[in-house]
Amino acid sequence: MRKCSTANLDALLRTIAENASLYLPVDGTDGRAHFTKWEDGVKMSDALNTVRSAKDFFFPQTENLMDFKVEGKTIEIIDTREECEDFVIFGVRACDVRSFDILDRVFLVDPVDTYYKNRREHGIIVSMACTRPSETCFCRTFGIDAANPGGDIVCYKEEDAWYFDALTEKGQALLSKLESLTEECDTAAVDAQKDLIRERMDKLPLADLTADAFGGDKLNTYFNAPEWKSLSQSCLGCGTCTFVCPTCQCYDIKDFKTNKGVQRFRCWDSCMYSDFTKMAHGNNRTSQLERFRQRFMHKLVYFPANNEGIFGCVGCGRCLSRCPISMNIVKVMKELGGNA
Amino acid sequence: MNTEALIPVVGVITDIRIDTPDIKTFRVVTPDGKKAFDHKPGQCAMLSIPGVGEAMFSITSSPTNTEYMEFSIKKCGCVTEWLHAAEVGQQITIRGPYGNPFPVDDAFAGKNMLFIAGGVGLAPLRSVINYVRHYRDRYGKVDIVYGSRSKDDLLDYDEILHEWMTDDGIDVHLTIDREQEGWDGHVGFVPNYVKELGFDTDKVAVLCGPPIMIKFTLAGLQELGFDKTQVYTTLELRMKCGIGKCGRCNVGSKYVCKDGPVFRCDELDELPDEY
Amino acid sequence: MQMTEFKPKIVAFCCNWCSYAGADLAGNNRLNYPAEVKIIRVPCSCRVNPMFILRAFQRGADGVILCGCHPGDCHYTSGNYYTRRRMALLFSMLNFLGIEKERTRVEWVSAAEGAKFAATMNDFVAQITALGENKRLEDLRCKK
Amino acid sequence: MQKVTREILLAKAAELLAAGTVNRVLGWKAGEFTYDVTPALFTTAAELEKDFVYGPFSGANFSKYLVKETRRDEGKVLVFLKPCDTYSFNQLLTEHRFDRERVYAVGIPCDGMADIQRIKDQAGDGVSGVECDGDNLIVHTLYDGDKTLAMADCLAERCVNCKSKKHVAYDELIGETGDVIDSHRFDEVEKLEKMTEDERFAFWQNELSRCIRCNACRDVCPACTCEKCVFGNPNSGVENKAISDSFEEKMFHVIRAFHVAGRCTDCGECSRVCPQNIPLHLLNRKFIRDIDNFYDEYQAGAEVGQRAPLVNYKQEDLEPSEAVERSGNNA
Repeated sequence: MRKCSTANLDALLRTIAENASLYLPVDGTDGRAHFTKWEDGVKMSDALNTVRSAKDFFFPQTENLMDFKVEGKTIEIIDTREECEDFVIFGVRACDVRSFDILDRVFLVDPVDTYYKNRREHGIIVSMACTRPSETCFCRTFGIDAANPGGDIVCYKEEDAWYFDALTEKGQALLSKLESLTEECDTAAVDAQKDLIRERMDKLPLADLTADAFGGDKLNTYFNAPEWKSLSQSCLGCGTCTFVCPTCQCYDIKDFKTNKGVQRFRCWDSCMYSDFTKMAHGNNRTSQLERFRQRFMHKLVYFPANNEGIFGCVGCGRCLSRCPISMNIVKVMKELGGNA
Repeated sequence: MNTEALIPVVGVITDIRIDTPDIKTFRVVTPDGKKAFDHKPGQCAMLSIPGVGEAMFSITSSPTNTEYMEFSIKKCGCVTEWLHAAEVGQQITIRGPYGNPFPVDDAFAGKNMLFIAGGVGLAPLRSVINYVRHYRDRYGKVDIVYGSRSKDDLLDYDEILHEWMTDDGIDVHLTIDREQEGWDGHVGFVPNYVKELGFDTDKVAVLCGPPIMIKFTLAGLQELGFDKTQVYTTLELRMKCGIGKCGRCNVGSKYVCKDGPVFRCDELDELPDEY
Repeated sequence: MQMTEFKPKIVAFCCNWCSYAGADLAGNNRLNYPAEVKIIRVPCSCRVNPMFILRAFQRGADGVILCGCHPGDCHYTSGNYYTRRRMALLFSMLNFLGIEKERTRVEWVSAAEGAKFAATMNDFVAQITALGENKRLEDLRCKK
Repeated sequence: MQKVTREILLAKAAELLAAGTVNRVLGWKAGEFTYDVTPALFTTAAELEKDFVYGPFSGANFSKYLVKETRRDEGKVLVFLKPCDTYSFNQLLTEHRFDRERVYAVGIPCDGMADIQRIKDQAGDGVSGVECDGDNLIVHTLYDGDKTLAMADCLAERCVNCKSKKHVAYDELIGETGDVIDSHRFDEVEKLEKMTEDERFAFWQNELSRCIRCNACRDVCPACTCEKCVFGNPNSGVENKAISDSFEEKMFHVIRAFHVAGRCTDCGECSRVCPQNIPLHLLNRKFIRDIDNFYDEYQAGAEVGQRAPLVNYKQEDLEPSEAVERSGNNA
């Protein structure tokens, strides 16, 4: 474990930024935290979490896949992939760190998504423990320990100092570059913080929420449950929950005609949208109930069925605070699972 | 970095056959005249026209055809409309193959085969039928029931008349929905015709057609004593990536593009009723 | 140092019944107006919905001008009155977003006003040339 | 003025259900915390008793739900309408978007609704509950104990700048209706108008760049009731699910606001639901202000059957060039 005095943090960030682009949560003009590129003078936000999740770094909202040049009847395909630069995301919370594991299970299984893989290989994650978890937090429901986030380096912020511990080789390599700004230290302060965090986690309003009632084998239990009707009743069919969600990964592939050719790009899509499954001669999910059900069944049943029981939710609470009608996965779990 | 599943290769349309008023069959090869990739019966490929869109089509030609691929495509959306307006020599893009094929070399091996198709549903089955015809000795008796709205809507009619019907050990039963001048064959819907023909249950049945036809034919087959494990079908849903990531064709824990499109009918029972 | 001269791209939506004929008349009378003006014929100025204007900018226009019949002279009685309200609100909104107000214009040009058509276009092109390239309503993908 | 409470609304709903006047109630359903109230349908008095809530977070405008609700042929639905909601109600009626015969509207007075974000800005993250105490809110926090905040400091922007306490439509009124208020809702618009073009451009560039195209502003808007939105129509040429270029931010938001210009009642739902806190209401208010200044004062939804300014004209209307000049000098 290495320790960096709070006074030295700016110098530490500067050193990181010398070798790689550094992103960290910064309060925007709207008063909320967003991941922003660090430069001299930029102050890290104290907010618990960012409005958008950190998935954008590996799976951006839109990205160009390839270009086409079309002339007469002929087509030329231009591979626009480029090796991405190294970057560091600083201050990622435990929930978001876990979301990368979930995205990996989609994008890194065969056939590998090279766009995602490229970014994943060049990204270093510095996670950060949550000393003040919010009322909307329920990461523990999914076995995440906010006191022990994953990533390449984990950090703990105390009043007078920041504590760092490398968890991977990549993290070790970065930490060794910061040796002059950090000093070896014992784990007493960090242990105390971990105890405090766990004590606080115990007291959260959603501390008792469990996902035990859900899992890969629960398709028939819930698919035709009458509760979906009232749960989905006032859903607007917007994409807010999907787009702020760190694990939602559905996408669309579209073509854009530039003035000289065609750009094929992919962009986030939402299973909540009415045209998500629409095809030339029909739509297999015509009601909002079906679309709403798909989103939650995917996270609580279908995803675990294919991934050794791991749920497709990390309990970050973003949908709890952002849904225009305040409908969210916690309400769905409580209503369906009956453990209200 | 080398391969990326989402990046296609260029294909050239070398032949366009008009099958019915709204179905054309396109022959596709790479610009140097080769088959774009190998496939198995029942697999699909993603065809696209830059600027128009990309769509999934089943490969109609048999894998035993090593020179080119064929796609029988019905005009019904923007990509298909564009293709129907295309001329020979037009380049498109192609990527694949996608999905699980029909188990032609294991579950089907040595079996009597019953193929049942409706309309453009013959497209994916043609690949299997011609595969079975190519390796004729590996399979038992073959029955083909094929129906469409009218005589003009029968796909591959020439091939059916002059090749399939003349083959030994293959019985072709054609039907059309309504009486028509110049048609002296059977008239009626496919599910009823299957029941009328009354097949023995010593077969594997392969079904493809409109959802409503599949539903009633399956019920008919069960009445005849067929078990769901003897019946295979192939599904169609909206797809974008073709590799089980974009989430569009997700039904239950399955992705139709990756885990399908071929399903045994008892496997479908494990899926929610959303396809 | 020699700067490449900026040649703006101008899209002019012209009503079929008046300004399009006005453009014809300008041509017949050999009145010059810049080749940078690309005319799009519309059945009435009120056929132009706000999306057309924005799309023209997206596709690389540096200025967009809409020409219709003089108020009171609409071939369809009242189309241009609606155009007038719509464009008043749209242009005001674009300016509210910080888009230069000089980039958009509505002008009433009748079929008999070939000279006015040419003069209007010359003036508008000069105005856009002075203003420079459209940066605030550009789509970078279209400039690649 | 009579203070509306949960009990009063509950009694009214139960009475109307029992009398058979309505067979269902559109109301607010309690959530996990005090502030995450969800619009919901209640069909029995028991359901209402269990989950119905009314309080400083019952802000959702129910008018748009009536479009869907009245298509289900199941008798009348009871809807509670705050003064601002009644304008949307009328506007939807003007556009024949729902069946008035299938609705029983109860007008309720409103002193303004709270914005949980404003509360969190003052009390910090970790708000486990909020209670009303006269003109104050008592906020229970996870780490800093209870905090007392003045309700006036917690009001949503749209309520701070409330335009009217008057109900313009109802079958029955609880308490009394108020008056149209001479509000300051255009102050912010005016401030922007007085900026230079460059400043305005920078302002909107910054605000709109946060847009994630979730379409919540569109989907919640009581004026956006097209069956198929132009931005969701693959044949429109502008269909898009994500912002691939900053041009698209501007296009989407200008067109969204333009499509409701003259029909927007300024209910403020767009800004309320925006997950990225973009002040979308400023675009709508700009149109309202321009319409008032260029033509005649117009309040969408004030009466049923009004002719909207964009489907109307006068021979002496001002020219677009004058409009742009004038809009900069509206004051």
